[in-house]
Amino acid sequence: MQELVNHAKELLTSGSVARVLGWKTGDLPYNPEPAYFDSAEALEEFVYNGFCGANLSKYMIEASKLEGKTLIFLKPCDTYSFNQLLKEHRIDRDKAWIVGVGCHGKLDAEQIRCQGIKGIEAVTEAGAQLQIQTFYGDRTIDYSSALLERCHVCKGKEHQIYDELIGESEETNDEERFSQVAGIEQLNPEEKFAFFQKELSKCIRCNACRNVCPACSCRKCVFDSNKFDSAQKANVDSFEEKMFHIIRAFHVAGRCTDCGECSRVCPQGIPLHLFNRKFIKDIDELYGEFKAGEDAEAKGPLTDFTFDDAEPGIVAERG
Amino acid sequence: MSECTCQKDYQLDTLIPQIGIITDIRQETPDVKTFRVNARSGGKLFEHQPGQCAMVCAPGVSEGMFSITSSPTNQEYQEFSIKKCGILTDYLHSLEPGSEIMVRGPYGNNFPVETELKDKNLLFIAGGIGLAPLRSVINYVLDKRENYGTVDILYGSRSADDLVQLKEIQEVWMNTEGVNVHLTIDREQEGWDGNVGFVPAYLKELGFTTDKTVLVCGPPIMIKFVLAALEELGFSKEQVYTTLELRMKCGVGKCGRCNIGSKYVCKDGPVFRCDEVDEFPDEY
Amino acid sequence: MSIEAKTEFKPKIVAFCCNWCSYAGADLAGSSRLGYPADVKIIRVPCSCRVNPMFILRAFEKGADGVILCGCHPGDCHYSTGNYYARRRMTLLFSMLDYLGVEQGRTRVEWVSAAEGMKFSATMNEFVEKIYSLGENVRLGDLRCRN
Amino acid sequence: MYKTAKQNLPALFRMIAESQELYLPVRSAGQTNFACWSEEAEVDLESLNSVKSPKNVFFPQSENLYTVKRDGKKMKIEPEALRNQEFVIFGMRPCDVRGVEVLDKVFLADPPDTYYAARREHGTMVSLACREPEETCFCSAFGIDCTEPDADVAVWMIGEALYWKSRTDKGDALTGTVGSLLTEAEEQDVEETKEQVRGIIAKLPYSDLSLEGWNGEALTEKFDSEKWEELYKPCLACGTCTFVCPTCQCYDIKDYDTGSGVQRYRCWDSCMYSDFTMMAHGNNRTTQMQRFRQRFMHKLVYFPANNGGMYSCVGCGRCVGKCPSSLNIVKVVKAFQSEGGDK
Repeated sequence: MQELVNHAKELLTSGSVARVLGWKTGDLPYNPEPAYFDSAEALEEFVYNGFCGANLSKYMIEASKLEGKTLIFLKPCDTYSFNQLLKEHRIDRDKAWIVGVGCHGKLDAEQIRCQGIKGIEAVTEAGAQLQIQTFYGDRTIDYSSALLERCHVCKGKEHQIYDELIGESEETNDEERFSQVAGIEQLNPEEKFAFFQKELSKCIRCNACRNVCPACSCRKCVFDSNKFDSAQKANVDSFEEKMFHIIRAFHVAGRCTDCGECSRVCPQGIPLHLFNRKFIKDIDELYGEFKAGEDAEAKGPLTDFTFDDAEPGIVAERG
Repeated sequence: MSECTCQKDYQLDTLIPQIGIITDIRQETPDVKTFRVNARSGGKLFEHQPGQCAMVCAPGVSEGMFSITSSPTNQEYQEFSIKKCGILTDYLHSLEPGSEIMVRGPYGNNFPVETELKDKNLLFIAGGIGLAPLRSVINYVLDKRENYGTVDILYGSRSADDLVQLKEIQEVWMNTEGVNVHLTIDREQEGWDGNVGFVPAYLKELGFTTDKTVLVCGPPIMIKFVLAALEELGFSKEQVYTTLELRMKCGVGKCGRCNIGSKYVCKDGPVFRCDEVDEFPDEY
Repeated sequence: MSIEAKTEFKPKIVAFCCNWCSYAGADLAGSSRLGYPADVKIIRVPCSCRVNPMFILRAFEKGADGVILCGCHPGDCHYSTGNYYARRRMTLLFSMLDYLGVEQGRTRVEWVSAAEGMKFSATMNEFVEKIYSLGENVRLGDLRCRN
Repeated sequence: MYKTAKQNLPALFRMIAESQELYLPVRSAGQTNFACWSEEAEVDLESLNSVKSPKNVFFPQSENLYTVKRDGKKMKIEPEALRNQEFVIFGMRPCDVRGVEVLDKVFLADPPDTYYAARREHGTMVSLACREPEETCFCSAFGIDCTEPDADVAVWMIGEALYWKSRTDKGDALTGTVGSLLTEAEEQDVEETKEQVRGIIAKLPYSDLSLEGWNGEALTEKFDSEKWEELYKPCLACGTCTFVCPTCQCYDIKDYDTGSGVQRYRCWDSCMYSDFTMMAHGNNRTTQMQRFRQRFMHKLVYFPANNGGMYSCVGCGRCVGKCPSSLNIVKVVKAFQSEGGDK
């Protein structure tokens, strides 16, 4: 981490960048926040650790409007989102100086709590272990048991876009990416419906999933429109949540890089990635493998077609 | 925790409107209509004080807060002058006389016509649709003429066609003793022989004496410049009243939208004295 | 909420028809006196591509039991490629609905040209029959609309 | 003071639920929220906080106010019936109880909100003392003693026993309902645990949080501070903090056309949303900084100014744990502390 700070200080003082977009030490062991640093002094508060899961790409939209270059730290998977935003002309490549940082999987405080750990005082990363000091005794758990969902299906350790790289990365995938989706596909309609009903009825319509999503960068969201009653905000178990989540997933289909931010931020722990990943799986199967954000040029699958695409009836034929 | 002290005998919630009938619609200007509203059984829906507002609701469309433009001294009906500028107002403008709408209120405070304003010389300054809340006071004052000193009305709009309530201004206000009406429009126009220029400029030109209490309403930018002009003329903040507008939903200081500083415009306002307004954070 | 509980199930069916082919096809079906059930409500759209997933969900929300989209045959789009895009979108949307546990068969896409009055009528008859067999749409409707 | 064995809890719940609705923390799909009790419900009294606060029971996230039916040009208004059945809400934390007090200040102020008032009148609150406070807790900063719940009934879970103490008439009535399961107990049985928990509270990272300088008088000084411009930066403008908050009470009133009538309902709204103050003629808070500032100014300055110094924050720590950008009210308060002068 010190290497990152030193390098950032260098670039700041030399004037090659006007500000640094990174993570700032939180007031608890696990809550660093995304932050802008504009002086070497401010960088004293910079932190990069296992809890820096936040994908900073989306902040680049605002940073692109500012004067001067912004140094942005991106983890390998964040670079997919960056590329995608670049493709959609939402950010300015010339305004960014990308430092690719090493990553060996990011942690989720929720996953720690799930293991019955309460009152976290301090967390120490010790190789494959996490030493956790709490007000109710100390615990040691496997690092991998506290990973964010997205890290279990890690997209790889390669940065897709960067100006320079600092630090080593490590692939952390220990699960088949589409296994959860495939599992649900195997269920019968009643079971599928019951599963999603139970998950979605927790939704509180806080819009955190939408606002954090690097693909959701519309200036005015259809769900914020007062012009028609899609902006209902009603919390009813019957339909609202389904509408919101289906349409949201659809709007990012073919553009979603599966960065997993939606699932990370959901206060109710709804596995929102299951929607996005279903679309990705279908696109891969029907229109050929496509990885959004792998580059900043390729045409997205929903803005493209071939003459012999499958007919919609295929859904029924597949069974 | 103390025992719950909620009222045992509930009345109908304040959020539930009454049904009113639009008995008359006057096209004031190309984009302003005045709606006359009566209760179904005739008469007024409720009693109000000058400066108060009511929520006009169109089911399936929306609801919005409008100032009641008729005077409380009018015993027959209430009127709302509404400018067409959004979803709800578009809808209201499409209605015909005889249509039913829902109204709840009245909400908010009122101009202190029976206390601070009594026996004072009054100066009303309005811009465009800003005349709507002031008309309520003006007519109240004219109906109780003996309780007040001189009345000056300075009213301006974009063009002569945009002057609201022109008929009443010309036929009633201008012909009442002790009432001086000063009209102005923003740009030269054929057939207009009155003053041309913005309200604040005309105000300075007229140069009123400071023995008056001032009531201002209009677009925020106009209010800003009028206040500066008044200060220049030597008026103190305590002499000036205005009425604010912010997004409102509940009308009773609970939904949180119109919160500004520690005040709720719907409940503590909309009428504020300018020295109170000065204490608000700069967010209105 | 089963069909048996109701005295009689009258399905509500929304058919989005492209202005250039399918709507004309429906017209032809009418003028050729080929019947199709009155349960089908046609909404004319400029192109099948105009229909976005929200239209379909909205129809279900407000009480439709089945939604069908008809457009020009691939290759015949008045705007040359609209229906190709629609095809991809609808495939993905239908797959998602299936994934959420909505019964297959409530949604359908059919290409109907202006000359295929017969096909239009047959498709609608078939679709309505399918919806009859599936019964009322309870999984995608808004409960508030059900009274 | 009474007590009952922990294993009697299901019987206790069943007994309450026989005569009235019972809401309590229920775990479903991996998260704990307040829900109606049923035999199958997985009751979770171990989690410190529910995700959504129990304010939902008194002030539902969405509720119908009335329905308007049309018959030609004629309209008919059918108000929604007010709650008239008794219910019990079990397992609220002491901070959540204070949250309801804050809501009371708003909804029971003249003119009272009848929907809310009816629920308050018919609801009996049973509050569960905290035994394992966590690092996100800062209720002590608001003078809340989480070992001494101030509700209709206070309960403590210690070892294999549940201690029960009624504090109001409503509490006495509920005690009567479940009396057959309770046996007499001594006050001092719970004292030791209380002391122990207070010891932990003193050690928590936020235990030294000071709200000095935050009051109604500080309006201009806090409002004009340059700190906000820095603080709001990571904010995503989502409504998580406002929706999990036990005291946030802003709401929206909207219409839903059901095809056979228009339902006018109200639902929670968030001052963090860009359309919150949007009007036809413009918006008086156009930047996220202004919206962000509004939320905290309201909780720490405006609300105390109107309510005798009572803050509209109870230190439950939900926003601390749930904010996607790890922002929270504590960071805001601390930022002003470190500014010097402000302290």
